[in-house]
Amino acid sequence: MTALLPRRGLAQILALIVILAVDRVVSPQFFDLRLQDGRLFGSLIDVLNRGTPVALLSLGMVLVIATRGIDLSVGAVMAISGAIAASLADSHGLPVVLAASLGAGLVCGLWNGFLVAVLGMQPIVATLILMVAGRGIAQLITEGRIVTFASPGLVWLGNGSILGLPVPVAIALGMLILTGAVVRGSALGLLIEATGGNARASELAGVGTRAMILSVYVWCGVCAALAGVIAAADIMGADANNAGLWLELDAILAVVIGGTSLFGGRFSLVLAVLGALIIQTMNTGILLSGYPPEFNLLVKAVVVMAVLLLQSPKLSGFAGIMARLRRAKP
Amino acid sequence: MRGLPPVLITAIVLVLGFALCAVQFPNIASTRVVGNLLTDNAFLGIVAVGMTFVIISGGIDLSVGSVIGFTTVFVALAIERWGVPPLVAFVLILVLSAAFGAAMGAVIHVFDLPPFIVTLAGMFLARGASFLLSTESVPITAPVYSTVSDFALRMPGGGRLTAIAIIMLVIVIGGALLLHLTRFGANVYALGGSRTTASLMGVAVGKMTVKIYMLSSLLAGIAGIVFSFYTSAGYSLSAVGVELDSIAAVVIGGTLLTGGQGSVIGTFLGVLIQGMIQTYINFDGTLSSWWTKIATGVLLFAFIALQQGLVALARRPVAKSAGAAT
Amino acid sequence: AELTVGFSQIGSESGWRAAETSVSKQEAAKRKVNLKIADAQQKQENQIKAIRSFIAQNVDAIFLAPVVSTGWDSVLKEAKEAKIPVVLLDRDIDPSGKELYLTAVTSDSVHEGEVAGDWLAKTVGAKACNVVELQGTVGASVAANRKKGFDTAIAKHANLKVVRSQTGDFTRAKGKEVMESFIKAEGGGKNICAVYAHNDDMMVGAIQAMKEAGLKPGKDILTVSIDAVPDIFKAMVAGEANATVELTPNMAGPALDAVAAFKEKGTVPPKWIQTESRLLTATDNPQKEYDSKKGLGY
Amino acid sequence: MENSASLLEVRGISKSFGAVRALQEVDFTLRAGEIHALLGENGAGKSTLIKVVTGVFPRDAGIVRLGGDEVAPRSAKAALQAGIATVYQEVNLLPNLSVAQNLFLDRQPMRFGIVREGEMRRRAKALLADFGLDIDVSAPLGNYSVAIQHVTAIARAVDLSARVLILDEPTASLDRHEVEILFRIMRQLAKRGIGIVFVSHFLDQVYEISDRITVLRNGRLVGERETASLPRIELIRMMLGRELAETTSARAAAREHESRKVCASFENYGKSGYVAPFNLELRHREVVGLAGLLGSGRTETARLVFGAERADRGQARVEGTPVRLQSPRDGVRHGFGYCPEERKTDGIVAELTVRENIVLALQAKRGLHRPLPRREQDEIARRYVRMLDIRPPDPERPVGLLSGGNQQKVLLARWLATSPRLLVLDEPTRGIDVGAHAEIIRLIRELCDDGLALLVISSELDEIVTYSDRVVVLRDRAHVEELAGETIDVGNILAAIAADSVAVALEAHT
Ligand SMILES: Nc1ncnc2c1ncn2[C@@H]1O[C@H](COP(=O)(O)OP(=O)(O)OP(=O)(O)O)[C@@H](O)[C@H]1O
Ligand SMILES: Nc1ncnc2c1ncn2[C@@H]1O[C@H](COP(=O)(O)OP(=O)(O)OP(=O)(O)O)[C@@H](O)[C@H]1O
Ligand SMILES: [Mg+2]
Ligand SMILES: [Mg+2]
Repeated sequence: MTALLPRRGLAQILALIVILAVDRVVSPQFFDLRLQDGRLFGSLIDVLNRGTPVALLSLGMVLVIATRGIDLSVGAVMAISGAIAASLADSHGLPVVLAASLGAGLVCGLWNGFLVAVLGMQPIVATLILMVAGRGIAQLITEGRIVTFASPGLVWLGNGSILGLPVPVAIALGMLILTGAVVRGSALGLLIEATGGNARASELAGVGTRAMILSVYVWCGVCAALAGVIAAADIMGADANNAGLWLELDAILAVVIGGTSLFGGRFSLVLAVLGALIIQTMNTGILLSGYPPEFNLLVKAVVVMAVLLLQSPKLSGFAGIMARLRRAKP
Repeated sequence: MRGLPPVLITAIVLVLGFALCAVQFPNIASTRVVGNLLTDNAFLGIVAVGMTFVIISGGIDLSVGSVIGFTTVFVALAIERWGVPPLVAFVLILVLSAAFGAAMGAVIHVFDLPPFIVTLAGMFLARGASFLLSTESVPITAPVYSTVSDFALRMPGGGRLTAIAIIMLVIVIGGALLLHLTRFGANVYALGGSRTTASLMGVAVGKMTVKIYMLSSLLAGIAGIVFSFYTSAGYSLSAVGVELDSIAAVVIGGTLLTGGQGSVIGTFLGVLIQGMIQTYINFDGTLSSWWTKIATGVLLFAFIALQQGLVALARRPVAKSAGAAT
Repeated sequence: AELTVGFSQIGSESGWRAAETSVSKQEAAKRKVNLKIADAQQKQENQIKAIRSFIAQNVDAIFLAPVVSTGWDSVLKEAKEAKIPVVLLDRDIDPSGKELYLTAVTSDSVHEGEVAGDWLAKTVGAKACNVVELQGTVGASVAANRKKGFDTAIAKHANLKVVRSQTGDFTRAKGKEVMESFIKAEGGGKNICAVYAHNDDMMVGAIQAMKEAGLKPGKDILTVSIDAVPDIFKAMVAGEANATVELTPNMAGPALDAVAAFKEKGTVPPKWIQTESRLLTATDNPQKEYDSKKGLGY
Repeated sequence: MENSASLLEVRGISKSFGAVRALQEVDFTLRAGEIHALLGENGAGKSTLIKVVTGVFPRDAGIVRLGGDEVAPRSAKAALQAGIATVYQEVNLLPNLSVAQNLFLDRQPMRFGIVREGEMRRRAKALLADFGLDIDVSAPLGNYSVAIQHVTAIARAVDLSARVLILDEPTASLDRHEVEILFRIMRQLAKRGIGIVFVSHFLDQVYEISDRITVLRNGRLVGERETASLPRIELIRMMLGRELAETTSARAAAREHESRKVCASFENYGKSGYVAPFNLELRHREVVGLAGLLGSGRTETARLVFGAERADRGQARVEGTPVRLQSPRDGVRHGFGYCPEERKTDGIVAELTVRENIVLALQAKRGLHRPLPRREQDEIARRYVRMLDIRPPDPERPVGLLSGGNQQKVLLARWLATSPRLLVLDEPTRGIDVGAHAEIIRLIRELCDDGLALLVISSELDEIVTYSDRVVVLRDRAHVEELAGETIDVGNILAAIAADSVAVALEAHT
């Protein structure tokens, strides 16, 4: 029976289903959908829409983690790109705004990649530097204010819709497909997994491990910048103080829930995004439940542990439980 | 001696930094500032010692900040609301936090889950639990608190070596002894080298993992008590982000995040370097919120780059010892 | 002689805080006071460090915007020993520390909540009204006080009921997200009669959420929030917000005056210099308020 | 010895990894005071049997008796406490700890809860002295060569072995001299009544040291024999399940030297503090062997030639054109290949599949933009799995789950897939079974005939003599002599290695 189901991803899908079911219990109208001004409207759409920034972050983060790295600066990069987008929005066209803010993300990624790949710093400290300084840079751009804008193009990015889907969701989907195409359509995926699995051996096999590491940080920066632009577009303003705050942890969590090991190697883009959705489904459920906010973190802790235990190699997920039951019978 | 050269380099970097700061702000070169540095960073120093053990063993503990927060709230409520004598409250919270760490260690080992995530869940849990206890900050008025807070050894030049600074120094020294001189310490390094190999060599990896996280949480509990002395209060939002500060201190101190190498003294120096950066920025006093962050980042980078450069310089190509003597 | 004042500021977690910082600088410049601002990045330990280093630098006075009400005794005692007067800005500390500071220039955040609640009660009249509440950061004293004040005010009115209350962390993004879920949970917003937000930023986010759900904020759903940042007046001009309670960013002005008087003439100021909590609604010329606040660094 | 009691009895042990049945109903008996060789092809299940006995892997079925009592150790620690000490095949020791700590981990001499550093060092020095090793025991183990690390692991196990000592391919990275020392110590231990299990692919050594032999094939017990009464041919048939024309150590017929074009040449090439400058010409259709003691600089030469290490002087040429070899990428670009000796850390990517490991270098050479289509990957992987007889023949299995010898074959396949012009092999036959050993030597010759240039390092001089057209001898990180043609034989090589202490060499040779 396990042959019918995908081996990888089973635990995640199961977790998502369980959490969706719990959400349905705490909020009976959870699955209600209706069309509102040409756009789908309902809690499920909220999950997708609110999950977008973390999903985008996890797309970059999963590649970084696959090389055995980690990027703590993504939240700060979101703030920088959002700040740039907001300050340029009302005076420049959308292409310029996007180029500038995504360019900033690229530069941030280059910086991180440079520290890790060239200077050989440990990823966690290397990116801690930008995590601290980056938010400062973002605040420098906005001078601590919330910079608002009205540029219809940018606002559409946050609040518009395509075929009934919110634009951010469409963008995230597009990025998933693009990243997947680039990574799996070229040899990048294999070489990244090799680098993360055993950098020394890969180097000796002729893999340009530095280039690999540099490129994943750059991509992570770009993804974070895009998430930042969307987060700014969503509230029609750049809140450098709070945009992306602590989201790096959510992104890492999403990647791990998606089954990618923090020790590098094998990764899955789709499952990382699924991980982001699991987190958001939980968050939305908490908001809908009406429990006092003092409980939020407790619920989060319990759910995270449950999801992880479900895919613990010791229990080897669902399949493992089944196997155990079967063995227990005779 | 394992890890000594990088430690020396870190020490040199610290002294150099201190000298540079003192040139710009002569006031910095006083025992008062040094005393403050020790007092203000006492709780950070204590958790960082625990974090050193965890990181050398190849793990990480993100829950320490929350454990500190929880401890302050628990202690404050126990003393002020529940009428528990302070010492009993301390014992209770230390048992509780040690058990919490042991539980995390057990989950990490038994279910083979990444420490990063397990302790992240622990971080949510401890912070969430402190919200449940009280969302308000609770002042502690017990006489022990004012006695301890007021206690200080006077240093020449007006500096004060406070009780909590002394506690921190004792823990740093104790931690260093534990890490470098005992079987437990050797096993910590062994785990960091490779869990599988250590296990094949007969190290009880499971027990060690439990003990290491227990130690880290226990020290976080002590740090929490120290924090409550420091502020004479319990507050659910205290010590947010301390986990990152302590990880940074450990790494600046020359410990490898991949495990297997490092030292407690290095960590202590790392804590002082971070304190230096903070002090410098405070003395400057012209920095806006954003420039403060940027300056912190730049200085962090400068220190790490300087240190790595020096380490690279110090690592002369040493000819490997040849094979068997015949 | 020229005064040197050290100001331990909490951080820059919101637009209001940024405005307070920049207004403080302006006020100091006006009085030719040398103001040293240390930004604590939201951490009490950093504030304590900053105060200690101000003492080490022997400043003439210390301003403290305490991130939390407790835990200042020992460091303020040190300041007192060093004979440096301390003035609290914007937030008060625990009563046990009363003799440790010269004066506190603050608003009363419980009172702010009451003003908001009273306005809502008056506006709604006898009609039954379900209120949803966007709380500030869990654990922040301001959030607790603004909740307490509001609750006290509406407790007198049986027709007003807070049906949902979640934290929006004082931010726009979270305010919007939480409001979205409130709307879903309360029959598409039909069961909601008013929103109370602990700050304007969350309300601005909530207003967007309501608009996207096809509701008319300010008409279908009443809004009341606190702080009076420029953007809420923009919303009022557009008819999308109803009321806000002002929290002035100018705390340093009165504080500097008090310190100057104390230093020159030894005048001991009152223990509490309370700032006004003005209620501002659409009838109070929001456009003018907006124009006057826009330049203050919010 | 015949009638000595059975010390360790293994009955009906089975172990499966998913679908792979690594052990099926295996019996094994070790008597007190005997040296018992456990033999079999790569992947036969030797290491698995050992790990099941010592409790590293839980077993599916079967019992283990130690001295008559049933034991079921659940961890390596428990096995140690029961008196079974083991040197495992792959994981040796902890490179980040000092040599002394490695030797005494978890059993350091203590006083008042504090490790007695000095005492521990003293004991460590004494322990290693038995193995003829005089090194600084407070330095991290990782500073020393593989050989020293291996000796340390053995010394630790010997010191620990209360009743049973298990050695899984302990001699793979040792040279003759150290093997001699090890054998001397093994005999001493056996005399004291300790039972020793010895795994090796060197049949000479097996015949030299063991009293009894147990052979496994495909996870099943083939049989147990007295070493003295088991002819070599018969042993090989037991292991392989077929006949094998045993490799002769006779040299291949000398080939025409003149007809060979120079493939790569190195002039005054070297790096200070690494290898003294050397001149080396590698020709197509020619095998150059590198011989020398452990630590003589063979690996270092190989790394320089491939570009894994940057030379700081000299000139490299490929087909006559000057080139710069700055990184492995340069080496790969110029058509070089390099199988490193430490396959676990420098070779395989354990988590990736056999297929992915095989195509890795080829893909790196082609670049990012020209990914190998999956069909082509499958085809390449299948081809080499068949050609090198990689077992189990499943290209989609993570390579880390393969037995040591099969991992080595995967590495070889990785480079063959790039159709290199020059292949550098550092200990290519280490840990390879007799069958595969013959295969690989045949392969080396074939590749050479097809025009490939080969630089091969091996500690087995017989092997070097078999396939080399020229032999470069190293000593103290310098190239000291070059032998060619008829002068290549084991005696001459030994003489060159130990030019200044001929006596030692002769002694080692016997
Ligand atoms: N941890 C594991 N998971 C899955 N399969 C394994 C594992 N370890 C070994 N195997 C498989 O079990 C079989 C026996 O392997 P084992 O390592 O015991 O062989 P071996 O006789 O020691 O070979 P070698 O001489 O190459 O060391 C092989 O097919 C191998 O792929
Ligand atoms: N720059 C390097 N980086 C990583 N490993 C290295 C480097 N240089 C040498 N080594 C490794 O260090 C060890 C030291 O080699 P050693 O001194 O034993 O030389 P050798 O003559 O090649 O001996 P053998 O091959 O018999 O082990 C080798 O295993 C080699 O792989
Ligand atoms: Mg084996
Ligand atoms: Mg070698």
